[in-house]
Amino acid sequence: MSGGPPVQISIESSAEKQVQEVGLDGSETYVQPLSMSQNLARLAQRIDFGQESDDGDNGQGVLQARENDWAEQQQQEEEEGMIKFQPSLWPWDSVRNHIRGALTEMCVLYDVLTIVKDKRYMHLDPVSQESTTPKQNQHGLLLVSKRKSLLGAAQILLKGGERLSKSVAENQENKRQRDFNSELLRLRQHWKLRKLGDKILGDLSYRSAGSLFPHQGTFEVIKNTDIDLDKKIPEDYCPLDVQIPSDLEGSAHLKVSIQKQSSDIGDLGTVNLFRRTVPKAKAGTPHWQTKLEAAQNVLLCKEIFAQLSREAVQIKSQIPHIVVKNQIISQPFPGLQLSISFCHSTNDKKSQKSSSDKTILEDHLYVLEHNLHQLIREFHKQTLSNIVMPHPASAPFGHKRMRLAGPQAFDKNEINSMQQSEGLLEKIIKQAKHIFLRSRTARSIDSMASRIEDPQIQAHWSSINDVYESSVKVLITSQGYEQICKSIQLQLNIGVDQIKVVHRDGRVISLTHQELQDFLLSQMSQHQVLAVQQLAKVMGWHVLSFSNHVGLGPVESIGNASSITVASPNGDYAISVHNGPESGSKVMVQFPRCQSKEIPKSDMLQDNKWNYLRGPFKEVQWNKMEGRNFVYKMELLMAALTPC
Amino acid sequence: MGVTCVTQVPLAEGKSVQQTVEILTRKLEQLGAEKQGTFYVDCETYHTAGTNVGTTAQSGKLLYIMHCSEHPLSTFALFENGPCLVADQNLDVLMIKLKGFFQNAKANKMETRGTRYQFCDFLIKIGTVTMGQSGRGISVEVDYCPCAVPGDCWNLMVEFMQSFMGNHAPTVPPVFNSKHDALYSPADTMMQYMELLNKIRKHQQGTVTGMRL
Amino acid sequence: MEAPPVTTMPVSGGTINMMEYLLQGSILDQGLESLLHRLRGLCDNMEPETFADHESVYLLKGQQASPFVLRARRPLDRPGAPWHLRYLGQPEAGDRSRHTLVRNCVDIATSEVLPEFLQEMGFRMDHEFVAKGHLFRKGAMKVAVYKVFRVLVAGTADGAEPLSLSYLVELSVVAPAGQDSVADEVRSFAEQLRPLVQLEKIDPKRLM
Amino acid sequence: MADPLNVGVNLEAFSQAIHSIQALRSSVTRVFDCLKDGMKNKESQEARERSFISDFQDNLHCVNRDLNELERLSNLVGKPSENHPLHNSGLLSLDPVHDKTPLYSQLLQAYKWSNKLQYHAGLASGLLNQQSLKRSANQMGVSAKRRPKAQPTTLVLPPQYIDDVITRIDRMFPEMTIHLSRPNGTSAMLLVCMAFLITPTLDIWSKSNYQVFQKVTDHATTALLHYQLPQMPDVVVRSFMTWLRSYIKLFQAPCQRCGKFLQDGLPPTWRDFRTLEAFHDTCRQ
Repeated sequence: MSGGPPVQISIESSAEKQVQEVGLDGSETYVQPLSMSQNLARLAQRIDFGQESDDGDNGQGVLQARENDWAEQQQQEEEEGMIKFQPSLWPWDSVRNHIRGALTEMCVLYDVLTIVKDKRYMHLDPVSQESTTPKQNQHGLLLVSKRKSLLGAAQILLKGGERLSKSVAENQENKRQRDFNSELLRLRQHWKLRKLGDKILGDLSYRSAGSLFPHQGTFEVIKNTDIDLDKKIPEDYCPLDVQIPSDLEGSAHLKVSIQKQSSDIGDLGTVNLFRRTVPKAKAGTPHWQTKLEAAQNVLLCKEIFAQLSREAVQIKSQIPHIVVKNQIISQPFPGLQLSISFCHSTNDKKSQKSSSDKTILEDHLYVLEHNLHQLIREFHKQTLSNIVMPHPASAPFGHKRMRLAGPQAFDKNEINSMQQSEGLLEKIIKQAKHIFLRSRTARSIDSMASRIEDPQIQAHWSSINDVYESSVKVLITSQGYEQICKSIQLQLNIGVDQIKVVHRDGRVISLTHQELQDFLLSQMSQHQVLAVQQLAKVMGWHVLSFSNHVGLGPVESIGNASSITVASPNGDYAISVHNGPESGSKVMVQFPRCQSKEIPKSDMLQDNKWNYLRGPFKEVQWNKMEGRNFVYKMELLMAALTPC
Repeated sequence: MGVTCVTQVPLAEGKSVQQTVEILTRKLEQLGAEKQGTFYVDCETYHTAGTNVGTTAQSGKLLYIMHCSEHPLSTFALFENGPCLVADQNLDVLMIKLKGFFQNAKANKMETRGTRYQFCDFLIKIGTVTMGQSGRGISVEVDYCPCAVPGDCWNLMVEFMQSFMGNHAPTVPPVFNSKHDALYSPADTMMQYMELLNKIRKHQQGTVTGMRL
Repeated sequence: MEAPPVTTMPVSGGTINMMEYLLQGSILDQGLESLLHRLRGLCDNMEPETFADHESVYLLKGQQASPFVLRARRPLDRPGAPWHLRYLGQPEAGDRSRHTLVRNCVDIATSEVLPEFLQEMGFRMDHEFVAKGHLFRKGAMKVAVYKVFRVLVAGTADGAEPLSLSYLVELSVVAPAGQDSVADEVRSFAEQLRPLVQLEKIDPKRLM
Repeated sequence: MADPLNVGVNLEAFSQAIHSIQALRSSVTRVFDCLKDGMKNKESQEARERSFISDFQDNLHCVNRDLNELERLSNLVGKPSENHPLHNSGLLSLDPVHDKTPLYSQLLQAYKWSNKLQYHAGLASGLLNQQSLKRSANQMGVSAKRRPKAQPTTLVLPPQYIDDVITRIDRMFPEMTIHLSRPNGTSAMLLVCMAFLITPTLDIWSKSNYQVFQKVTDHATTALLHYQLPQMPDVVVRSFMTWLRSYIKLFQAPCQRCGKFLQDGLPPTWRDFRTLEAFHDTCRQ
């Protein structure tokens, strides 16, 4: 049984009684077992006359194929569990022998012919190592059974997949013909609806979120089913449509900006009316969800604006707030106006035309626009939080903190802080003032830093800010001398109206923006003199006098000049510095008397000791000095005047 | 609300109540204190109606109901040396309901009214104590708002009180001793007022009975 | 036996003469879910809240025949919240046409020394219980659905065990005296809860 | 045993040997040069190779010759004696002729002095480092162009490190509780609560209702400007916290200058940065 095919074919044994039929209920009808004679006849029918005996193998090449067949036969016989083979009782034995003989002859003939034809007498066949047959059979069995079960599973999966794809297709079909009711259900999930008569009304308003705005904010749900069925249905067709109040149509936004005061109030109201280009509506009608969201946004903007205008009229300020048409104008700083305008554009042609004519980039204060929305939400939340459930449950309804006021003995201040709250407008004006002050401060520090190279000014802005307060640390240093010249470090807390400056030495002052600029300039001038003082300490020079505010010299328009006089370690030389914010620095060197040639030798002072008297001052031509900055120059000067 | 000290200032030599108050306020204003409206503290006395049989053994015990303008939404109910209940104003309504059990001794109603001053973080209230119609004495309340622990700021308060009361500055109030390190509460102030008013009343009654004798 | 609602005494603060309009009923545990569901639909659009309170009932006995009753309640789930001291008058006798029980009430929020203070006043604790349940709101109307628990260790709410297999349902409005239209509102709301729960005027006196 | 007298004779060999070393080095260098330069540009490939090989051979011969010379000289030099730890100077003391010269003691003296000098220089440098002559955190003398640009990154510390530092500081001061939060990304914010001081509604932006605390806030800002040491941020935070802790006795400590509690209605709000003593704002200078 050498050289069998790579895959063994095996046949499964059946049950002892063969199943004839399996009923629909699963019951099996069995075939009656054969009688002896029937069985014999059946077996005789199965006899393979091609079967070879071992001796008939004179043609190996041909026999190979035969052997395969034979092997199969054998297996077949074994597996089918045939009744024990008894050759003695074999009735057709002679027939068989004859036929076998004939077959042998035929085979020999065939082989001879083949040899004659192919001229091949010998054929070498590799002797294969035979593994035990039954084991192979078992493997084959396993493989086949596995194949079968896999096939079954695959079929089940395929069927399921088919069904799924069918249902998906159906679903899509359903979606395509979605009906009004399912759409309504979806609408109901997002919006408040109620039935009034035969109408379905919805609620757009923020009332449930705590808004007190009197606008109704209702929309109507319309059935949009009367379309021509013959025509092709547009893709965005929706059987449900919404009818929103005409005043909430279109899109709206609030615009906050700070401008130079305009002289003419007449055309104020309409300036920003139709500024924003409406994003081009897609073909057809927009989906109800986008429609409703847009309308709700319009409503919120309206509410904010209404609230602001009400406050603008009520609040008394030095310069009254002006409400013109869709604009509120307030003057947080002289010469500047904060304008908050309500821009509402509808989709009609007129507005689209006007929107195209001018698109000037203006300094929107997006932060404030955003904050306005946030503030109104906060306001809503506050009204909502007024109605909280009482705990314990028996207690009456009421404001939570108010309930604490009695038993916790709140004092007047606490009660006041509970009750009063600033209006939207006040808050937004405060925020605008702060933003303005902050950007002005930043700008002036930046310009100062770029304009003035020596000393250097650095600003470190804090990343954590409040809407009303931000802080920055300002350092004034000289390049290369950061370690020793750090006496001027300031923290600026920029508030709403004023900037609070905390100095490193503990002084605290509040300044306006203009004052701050002057202050920084004077600090920079003082820095130079302080740096000389520090440098003297390091170089071993002695400070003879020091003043931050000298009364001598030209009058400075900003601050005061400062001055310092230092003497060299052995006292021979002295350097005097006078530095003013405006006049700049002036450096003088005093020589020992003995070195100055201009002073004529006096008769009076002949004694040697008089040589130690101080001589005259000479001004140093500072701009001709070498060195990249003031302190470096000073260090060089000191070094030059210090004897080795 | 910080730590508060309530004390009585005796009348200046040969001066009336009104004149003594004026002297005090003038000193305060000289310090730089600013006037900030008025204030009041009132105290009503309740005692158990009739003779209670059975459970109640506190027939002699008095219940005080107090109000104060600094805490306008609160009503304080307290016993001498006993617990002090802080409640909202509906407690007054309840006291009416309890009329059959607790009776208001109206004749004993006392109050002190006067001016409220602010000086830096101090609140100073100088009031005239009245019982019935007549002024009976002067109360001075000093409140140091930033601090909540009596033991921490007592020295500081004494220094301040000496600056306008001279040697009439008080010794440590007993309430302070009981809660030296604990947080001070408004109820403690009411306790001090109650003790002060009681003292003045007893003194008055003593003199009245003495006069009768 | 008690003070008439209108007094001649001057009161420095507080709201005098408030009335509670009340309907009560009971629902078995099995019905709770559907009741809550309905209440969620009917009541104001805010998250329904649960609560857990500990209530002690105090009596003050005097010469009068009936003692004076006060109820002190504190929330178990909100530390720091004030105590609630409540006085409830006897139900107003009067015409039967009124749809709800009406009784005088005084609500006081107090500091936590309340139990000691009541003791000091001469009150003695009569009984105590824990109430846990849900709270709804419809305008001025309060809807409380709660189960009453028996307190095992006096003074503490720990380990309290349920008293019954049902929940108590209360509809109540507190309003100044004389606003009888409130009673109609309460009644009509109660109608909407039928047949889940039957809300009625229950006079506690009759039960005693 | 090398005879000390022989040293003088050998010195010549020494100098010759040194010369031959130099010669050897130069010849070796030439070999490498030749290899490095490669073949010279000649008309034909073969001529090129030939000349290169002959050059190379010549050079190698030179090396060989120098090496042999060196070997020969090194034999002449002989081994120096290793018995005396002080080498030849140690032999000086043995020489009776030189007994009279104070050379050895002078050398010892010089050695002592140099030791002392080193010691004192060490001390001095320590002292001088304290009183630093450094004018800048940046390296002086290095031109601005060559300075590495990424300096600010050193100021950004990993959050884990900050957390560690803060928890350690928190543990250091039982009177204060420090709560760290990061409201906007990486910047950390500290909430420091001090036992027994009143705690009003905490909002970092709104200022206190009380003048005392407003003053303290100003002073704390000053302190933040004062305590600065970019190289050691943890030390800065720690010293600031130590300073802040001194406010635990805000209402209890009298002014160290005037001895009073109050001045203009305010307690001593200033704390000295080094001594932590309490002063009124107006008394501190």
